[in-house]
Amino acid sequence: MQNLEDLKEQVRKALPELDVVIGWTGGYDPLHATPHFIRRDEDIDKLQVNALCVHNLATYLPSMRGKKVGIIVKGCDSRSVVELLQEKLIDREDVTIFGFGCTGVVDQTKIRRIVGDVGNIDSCEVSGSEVKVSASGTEHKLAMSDVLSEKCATCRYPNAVLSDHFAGAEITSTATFEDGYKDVVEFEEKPEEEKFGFWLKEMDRCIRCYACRNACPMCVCRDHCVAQSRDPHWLSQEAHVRDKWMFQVIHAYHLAGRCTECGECQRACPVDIPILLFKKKMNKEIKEVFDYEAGINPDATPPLMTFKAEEDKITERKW
Amino acid sequence: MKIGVFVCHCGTNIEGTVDTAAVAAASREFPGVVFATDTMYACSEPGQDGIIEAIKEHKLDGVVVASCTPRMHEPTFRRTLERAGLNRYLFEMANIREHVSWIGKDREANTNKSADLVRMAAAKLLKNRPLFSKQFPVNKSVMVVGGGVAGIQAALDCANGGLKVVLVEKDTTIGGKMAKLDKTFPTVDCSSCVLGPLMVDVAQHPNINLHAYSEIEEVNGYVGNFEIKVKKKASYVDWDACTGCGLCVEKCPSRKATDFFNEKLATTKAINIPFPQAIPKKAKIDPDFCMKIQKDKCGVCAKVCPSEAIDFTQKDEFITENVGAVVAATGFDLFDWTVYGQYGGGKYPDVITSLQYERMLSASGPSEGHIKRPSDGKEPKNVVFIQCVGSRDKSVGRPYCSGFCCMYTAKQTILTKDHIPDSQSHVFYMDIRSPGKLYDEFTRRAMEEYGANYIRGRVSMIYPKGDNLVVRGADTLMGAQVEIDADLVVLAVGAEASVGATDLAKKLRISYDAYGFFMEGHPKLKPVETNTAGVYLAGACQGPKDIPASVAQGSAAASKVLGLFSQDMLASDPQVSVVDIKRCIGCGKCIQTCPFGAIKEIDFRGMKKADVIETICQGCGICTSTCPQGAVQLQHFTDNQILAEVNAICRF
Amino acid sequence: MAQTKFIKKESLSAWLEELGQAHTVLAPRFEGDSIIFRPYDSEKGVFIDREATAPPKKAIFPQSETLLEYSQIKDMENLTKIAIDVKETIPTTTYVVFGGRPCDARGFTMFDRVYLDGDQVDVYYKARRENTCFITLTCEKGETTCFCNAVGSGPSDPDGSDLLITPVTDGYYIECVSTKGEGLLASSLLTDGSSMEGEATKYKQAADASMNEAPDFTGSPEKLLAVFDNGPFWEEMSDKCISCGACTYLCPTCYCFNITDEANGLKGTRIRSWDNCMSSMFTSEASGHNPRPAKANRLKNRVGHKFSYYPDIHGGVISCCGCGRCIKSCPVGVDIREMVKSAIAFVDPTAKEVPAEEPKAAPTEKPAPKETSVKAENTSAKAKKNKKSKKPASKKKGAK
Amino acid sequence: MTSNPYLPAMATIQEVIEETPTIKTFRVTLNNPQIKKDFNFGPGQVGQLSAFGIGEATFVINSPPTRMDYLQFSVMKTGEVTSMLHTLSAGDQIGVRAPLGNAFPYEDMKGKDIVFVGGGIGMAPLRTLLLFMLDNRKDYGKITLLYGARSPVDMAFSYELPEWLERDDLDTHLTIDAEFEGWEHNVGLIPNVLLDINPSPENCVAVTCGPPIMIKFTVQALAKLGFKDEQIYTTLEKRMKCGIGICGRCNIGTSYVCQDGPVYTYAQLKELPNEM
Amino acid sequence: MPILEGKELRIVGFLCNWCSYGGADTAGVGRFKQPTDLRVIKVPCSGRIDPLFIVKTLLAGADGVLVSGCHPRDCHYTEGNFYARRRLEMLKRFLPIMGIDAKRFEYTWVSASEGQRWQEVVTKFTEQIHELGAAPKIVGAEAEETLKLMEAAL
Repeated sequence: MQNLEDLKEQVRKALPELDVVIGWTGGYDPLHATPHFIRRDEDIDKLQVNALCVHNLATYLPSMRGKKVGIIVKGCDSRSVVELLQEKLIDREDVTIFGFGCTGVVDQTKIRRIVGDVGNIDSCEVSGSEVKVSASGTEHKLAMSDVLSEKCATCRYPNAVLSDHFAGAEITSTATFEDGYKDVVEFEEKPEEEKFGFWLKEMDRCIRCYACRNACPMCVCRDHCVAQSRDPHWLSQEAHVRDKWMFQVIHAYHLAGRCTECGECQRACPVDIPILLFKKKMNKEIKEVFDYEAGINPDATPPLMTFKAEEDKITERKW
Repeated sequence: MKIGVFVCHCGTNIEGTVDTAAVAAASREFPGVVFATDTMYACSEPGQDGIIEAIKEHKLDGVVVASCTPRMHEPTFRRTLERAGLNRYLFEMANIREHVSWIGKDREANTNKSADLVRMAAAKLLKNRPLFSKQFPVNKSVMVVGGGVAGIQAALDCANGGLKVVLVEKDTTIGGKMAKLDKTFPTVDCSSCVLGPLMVDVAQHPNINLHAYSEIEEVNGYVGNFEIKVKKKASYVDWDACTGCGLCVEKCPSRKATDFFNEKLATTKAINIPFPQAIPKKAKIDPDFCMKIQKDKCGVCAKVCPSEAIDFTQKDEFITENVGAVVAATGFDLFDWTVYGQYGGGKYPDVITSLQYERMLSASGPSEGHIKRPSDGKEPKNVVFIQCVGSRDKSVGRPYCSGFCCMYTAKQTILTKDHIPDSQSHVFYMDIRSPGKLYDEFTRRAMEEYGANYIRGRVSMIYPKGDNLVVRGADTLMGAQVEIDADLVVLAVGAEASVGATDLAKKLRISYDAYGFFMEGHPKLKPVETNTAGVYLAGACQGPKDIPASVAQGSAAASKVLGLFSQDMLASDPQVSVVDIKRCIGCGKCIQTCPFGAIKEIDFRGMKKADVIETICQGCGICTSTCPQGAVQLQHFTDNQILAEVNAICRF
Repeated sequence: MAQTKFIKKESLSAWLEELGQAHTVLAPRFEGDSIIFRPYDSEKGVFIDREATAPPKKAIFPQSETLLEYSQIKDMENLTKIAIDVKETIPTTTYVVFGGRPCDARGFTMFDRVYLDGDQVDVYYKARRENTCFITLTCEKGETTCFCNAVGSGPSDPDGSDLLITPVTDGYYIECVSTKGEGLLASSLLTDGSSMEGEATKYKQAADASMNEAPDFTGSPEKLLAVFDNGPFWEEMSDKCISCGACTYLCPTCYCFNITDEANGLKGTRIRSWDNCMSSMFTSEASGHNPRPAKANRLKNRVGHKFSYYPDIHGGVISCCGCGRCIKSCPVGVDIREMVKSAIAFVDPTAKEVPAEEPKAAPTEKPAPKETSVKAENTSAKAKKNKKSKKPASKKKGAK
Repeated sequence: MTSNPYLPAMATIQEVIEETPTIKTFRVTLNNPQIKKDFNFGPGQVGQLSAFGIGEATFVINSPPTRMDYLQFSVMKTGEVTSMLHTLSAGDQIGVRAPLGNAFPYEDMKGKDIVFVGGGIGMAPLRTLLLFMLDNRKDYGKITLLYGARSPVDMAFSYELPEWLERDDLDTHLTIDAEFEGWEHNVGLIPNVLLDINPSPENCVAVTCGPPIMIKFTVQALAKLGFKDEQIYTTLEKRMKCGIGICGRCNIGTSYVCQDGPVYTYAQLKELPNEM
Repeated sequence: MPILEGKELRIVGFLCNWCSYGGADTAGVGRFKQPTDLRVIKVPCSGRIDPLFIVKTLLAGADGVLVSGCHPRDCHYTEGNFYARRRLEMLKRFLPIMGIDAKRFEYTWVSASEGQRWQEVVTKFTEQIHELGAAPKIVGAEAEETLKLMEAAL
C-alpha cells in the first residue's frame, strides 16, 4: 500500500504523546496479519497495512480506557470507534484515530475454500486486484474479487468516518445499502423449516468459546456477560444447540442498533458459523424502520434506547 | 423454601368450573410446595386465619394463593402474611378466576390450566426474596398548580390542615374559569360572590404563598422531596410595590390590548388589572401593546404610579420551591369551534361562545350585564343555543361529553329570559345530560317555566339573512328540518385539555390521555391520585367537570396530601431496581432509558457504576430489560423470576 | 504393536461401517467450512487430508457431560420430607475415533496424568477412556503452525493411539499400538500389512523431514516462573489476546471444566462443561474477589500451566501436543510458541528497558532431533519437589 | 469398583443456627450408617455442600473430629448456592462431599503455644482446630484466641463465647471495629488488638483466617511480633471447585489448593507465585 | 401439567400489570369466553419485557407468545410501552431469520377496560397458533445423527 509510509510517518509523529498505537503486522505465516501494539519507534517499522489486516482493532479500546491510545482504522473499524464514542465507552480526547482509504480485506475462509490446504504458505503477495499465494510449493493466483470479504464487496464506508490523521487519498464507493443485504434477503426467502434446520445444524458445532463475543468491538460486558452468569440465568452450560443458538440471539439483540457490522464475530468463529447473518438481519430492519445506521454519528442515540410517541414506520398492529 | 398453596373455591365462582381439590393435589408435586389445600373463601376471615394457621403449623415461608386477580386481593393476602410474621413479598397469586374459571366451562382444561398457573407462581416464589421498605423524611409542603376553583379549594384545605402551600397560577389572577362566569347552576347564585371570599382567603392565608403569573419550569426529586423550578413571568410591574390602585390603568393611553379575561369581547389597556376582585390585585403590562416597550415612547404609567412600581426592564425570574407533594389543578380550555364550517367558522360576529355569553351576562363584563350582540350592539330577541360544539363529535377528535354544557345552557336560557323578558331561546341538543342534584329539575324549569324551545337535533348550517342569522337544523323528534331566525347564536363549546397540559405532565412524569387530560391512578378507586407518587389531580385537568365536582376533587386531593403528610417518614416501595455493582460495567444505558431519572452515575473505587435512587424509582423495569449484562434487576420481577415462570411451563 | 495390517483405500468406508455396528465411530468431515468430528455417515464420507478444525476431544471429554442426575422424591404423606435420589451417570457408549492425528490422540495422555493417575480417579473420564479407541492417521507433513516435534512428539507418534494408520500405495498400513487396538483388527477387510512396512517408514520419515525446525522450549518451567511477577512482560504478551476460549476449547490437552447444576422441576442434573482459564469467571469467587482479574494474569496461567506447572508436577512433560490449533484458530493470531520463547529469552528483569523482543528472526538454536531431550532434561530432580512428598503426609495425619 | 469422587453422600440437616444476619450454621449427619461410621477427617479439611439444582460450594468442617455427633458447616450468604443453603431447615436433605483437602498439621503443633486470629466468618475454620485442641488440651501449650467482627451482631458462635471466655486454659479476646452499646470487650481492628495482646513467638504457631485484607495486616502484625513465616498458617478453601485436583481452577502456580491445601503456611504461600 | 394432548398448545402471554392484565381481568369479569391455552406471566410494564424472554420462551418449547401492554401514551410509567414497541417490533421482524414463523409472536395493546378486545385478541391468537400447529422441536444435528445411528444399529 503506497500510503503505508505516510501512515508510519504520522504514527511516528504522534507516538511520543501516546501510550500505544494499535496497528497490524505480519502473523504466523505470510497469509496472516496480526494486531500489533506499537510502543517504541522500532515497532513502527513492522507496521503492515494491506488486505490481510482483517482485525477490527477497536475491540481493544474499551479495556484500555484511561490510556492515550492511537488506533489505525479501516472505514468499517472507524464506525466501531464512533459507536464506542457515542456510547461514551471511550473518551474522545484519549483516542487518536489514524484513517486511510481502505480497498478491502480478504476473507480467509474464501481463500481456504479455493486453495484448500493453507497449512504451509510459502509466500503471499497482495495487490489491488490479486492475491498471489504460494502454498506447499503451488502458486495460486486469486482474483481479489473472489477472495474479498463480503462486507468489502459492498462497502459504503471505505474511508474512516472519523479520524485525526488520514493517510493517502479517499476511496469512493458506489455501493448502496441494499447491495449489502442481498444475502439476508436471499436467505430469508427460504421456507421456515429450511432456515430452522439450517441453524440447528450450524449452531450445533459451536464450542461456546465466545470468540464471537470477545472479538466484537461493541460487546463491552465481556467478563460480566450473561452467557455464563447464574443471576441472571439465561443459559445453561449444557452443550445443547438451544443454548448455543440462544446466545447468538442474545448477541444480536444486545447489538441491535449498535452493530457496525465489522463482521468480527463471524471471522473470529473458529468453526465458521455464519453468525453475522443475525446481526445483518437486525441492521437491515433497524435501517428500514428507524432509518438508522450505527457508528456514523457520534451524537446519535441508538434507536432502541429511545422512542417516538408516533413512530414513522411502525404501524400499530391491529390485534 | 417451604411453600403453602391455597386454592380458593370463591364459592362456586371458581369451584364451578375448576376442580380445586385436584389443583391442590397437583400442587403437592411442585418443587418447594409442602402444603396444599383448597379453601372456600381464601379472602374471608376464616380463610385468612386458615392461611396463618398453616404458616405456623407447617413452618411455611412462602405462600401461593390461587384465587381471583391479584389486583383484587394481593394487598389483602400480603397483610395476612405479615400478620403471620412473613415478609409480604414471599407471596404470589395465581389468578384462576378472572383468567380461568370465568372465561370457559371446560373443567378439565380449566383444572389443568389452574395447576399450571400455580406451578408458575410457586416457581417464581422460590426466587422471591424478602423486600424491605426504606424510610425517608418528608417535606411537608405542597405545591398546587393552577388557581382555579379546584386549585383554590385544594390550597385552602391543605393550608387549613397546617401545611405550607405554594400556589402557582399562570395568569395574573387566580379564579380560573369560574371567575368569568356570571351565575352558577342550578341555584343561579352569583359566581364571583361565591368564589370571591375563597380568593380572598387564599390571599390572606398565612400558610399560602401565591405565585401568580408564574409557570412550572422544571420538576426534580420525588415524593416527599420535590424540587420545582418556577418561572415568574415578567409583568413589568414590581408587585411588591404595586398596590393595585389602578391609576396606571386609568391613565394608560393604549386601549387596544386584547382582553383575555373578557374572552376578547372587548379590548383593554396595555397595563391592566383583569377585574376588580382579582387576587392578587396587581397590574401587568402587555408588552405587545405598550408604547414604551414597543417604541420607547409614553411611559405614562411610570410617571403616575405613586409607588414607583413600573419597571419596563423586568425579566422573567426563576425561583426554586421545595415541596413534598404536588396537586395539578390546571383546569381546561375551550375547544376551538372555528373548525366547524357549518357554524360560520368564525366569520359571523354574532356567533359567540357560551363563555363569551357569560361575560356578556356579567355585570362586571364589557357590556356591564347588558346582552348586546357584537355586530351592532342590539339586544337580541331570538337566541339560538347549539349544544355539543366540540363534544361527542368524533369528526373533530372530541368523542367525549364535556358534561356541563347542558346545564350551563339551561342556565343561560333562564338568564336570557331574565335579562330580556320578551326574548325566546332555542336550544339544539343531542341528549340532555343532567345527572346531579336538582340538575334535571333545573333543565325542566328552563323549558317549562322559562319557555326555552328545546329542539333535538343537530344544526347543519348557519347563514346570514339581512342583519340576522338563520340556523338550519333537524328536529329529529318531529322528523323535520327546521330553520330559525336568530339574532344571536351561542355555541356550547366543549372543554379540552388546557394549553400546555401535556408539557406539564411530562415535567411531572404523569401520564395523560389521547386528549391531553391527565390520567388518574385508577378510574374508580384512585380518582385524584396519579401513578407518580406524590402527584395528585384536582378538577378539570383530569377531564371535564362542573364546579362542585372540581371542588370535591380539590378537597379530595388535599385530603390525600394531608394523609401522605400525616407521617413524618415515608416508606419507599421496595419493588425497585437494584444494581449489582459487581456486574455493572458503567455503560449508562439504564440511565439513558429511565423515564424517571431514577438512576445516576456514581464513582465506585475509580470505576463508573450505575446507582438507583430508590425513592425515585417507580419499578417499571425498563432498565432491567435494557441492561445487556443483567446487572440492574427490578426486585420482585428479576430476570430469574420471570425465567423461572417461563421454565415452569416451557421445558422443551 | 506386533500386528500390522493393510486396508485398501476403497474398503475404508466398509470397515468404518463394520466398526459402526458395535461402536459409535467419530470421523472428521466438512461441515460448513470447518472440519469436525461427527458420527460416521457413509453418505457424508470422511475428510482426512488435513488436520481437523476441532480435535476429537469431545469423544472422551465432552463439551458438557452429566455427572449425576438427582430427583427430589416427596413423601406425599408428609410433604416436608423430601428424599433426594442421586444417580451417577457413567457413560457406556463405546467410541472409535477415526482419522485423528497423532497430536489429537496424544493430548489425552496429558489428561490421563490428571484424571487417572492422581489421588482421585475421574470415573467418567475413565469409563470413556476405556471405551474409546483411536485410529490415528500419520501426518503427511507438518503445517507452519505444527510444533509437535518441539514437545516430544512427531507426525507419526503413536503415543495415545490404539491403531496408527499410514497412507501407502492404494491403501493404509495399519499398526496396532495397544491391546484395545487389537480388538478392531478382526475385520476380513484387513489383510496382513508387513510388506508395507518399508513404504510406511519412508512416509513417516518424509513427514518428519517436512516439519519446521522445532522451537527450543528447554528451561521453560523455571523461566516462566522467573517472569511470573513481571507485569509489563505479561501485559505485552497479552496485548492482543481477546480472552476468548477458542485456544483452550480447540486444544487437545486443555482439560479444565466447570460444574453447574440445571434444575427442571423436582429433577435436575449436575453437569460438567468445558471451561477455560482465559475467562474471568474461571477464578472469580462468590465474594467478587478474583485472583486473576486481568487478561494478562489469565494468559500467564495458560502458558504457565502448559509449559511450567504441569511439567513441574508431571515429570517434565509439557502439557501441549503441538497441534497448533491455538495459533491457527486464534482470532487475533496469538502464538504460544512466541510467548514461551520470549519468556525463555528474557534476560534482565531488573533492567529498566524491557525489550521482550519477539525473537521473530529464526531461532539459531540447534535443530532439535525428534524425541528431543525435553522430557529427559525436565525430569531432573527439582520437578517433583512439592506435592507427592508433602501433601499426603498432612492428609494422612488428618485421617488418623 | 472405583468410588465416584463427584458423588455426594446424602446427609440430613439436624439443626440450623442463625449466627448473624448473613451467617447460618448447619449441623448435618450422614444418612448412610456405613459411610457415617467410616467417616473421619482432620481439623481444617473441607466439605463440598450440594444445593441440588443450584450447585456446590466449599466450607470447612468446623466441628472438631473429636465430636462426631454431627458435622458442622457455617455458611455466609454471598452467592447463589449459599443463598439457597440459607433457605434449608432441619430435616432437609443435603449432599456432602467430604473430607477434601489437607488438615492443619495438629500433630506438629503438639507442645506448642497456639495463637488463633479469626475475623468474621474466618472464625469457622479456626473453630474446628480450636475445639480439637481443647478436647486434647494437655497436648498443647498456651492457647490464645483473638476473634473479631465488624460489630457484636456480626459475631458468629456467640453462644459459645461465654464458655470460651470463662475457661482458664484459653485466653480469649474479642474485638469489634467500632464502639457498640453494651460491648465490654476490645474495640479496634484485629491486627492492632493482636499487637496489644503481644503473644510471644517462642515455640508458638499462629493460625489465622478472615477477609484477605485482614489476613494481610494480621500477617504483618505477626511478623512485627517476631513470628516467622513458617509459624503462620491460613486456609484458602474459597478457591476450590471440584475439590479433587482435576478441574484446574484452584491452582496458584504449581500448587493446587484442593490437593496441597487449603491449609498453607505463610512460608509456603510466599514460595508460590504471587497470585492471591 | 402436560399440555392437553390434541386440545391445547403451549401459549405464553406477557402482560403488563396496569393495562392488559387488567383487561384480561375485565374479560373475566365480563365472562367473555376464551380458549384455555394461554398462560399469563405478569410484568409491571411492557417495557420490562426483554424481547429475549420471548426468544427464550419460544426456544424452550412454547408454540406461541403473546405480549400485550398499555396503548401507546397510556403507559403507567409514561414511556415503557414506547420502548417496548420498538424492541418488540424488531423481534417480530427478526424471528423469520431464525426460521421461526413471525406469526408465533404477536404484540398488541389492550387497556384495562377493553375486556371484549382482550377476548378477541386471545381467541384470534390462539386460533392463529393452532393453524401453525406445534412448534418444531429443537434437536442438535449431532444428537439427531447419533439417535439415528443408534436406531439403525438396533
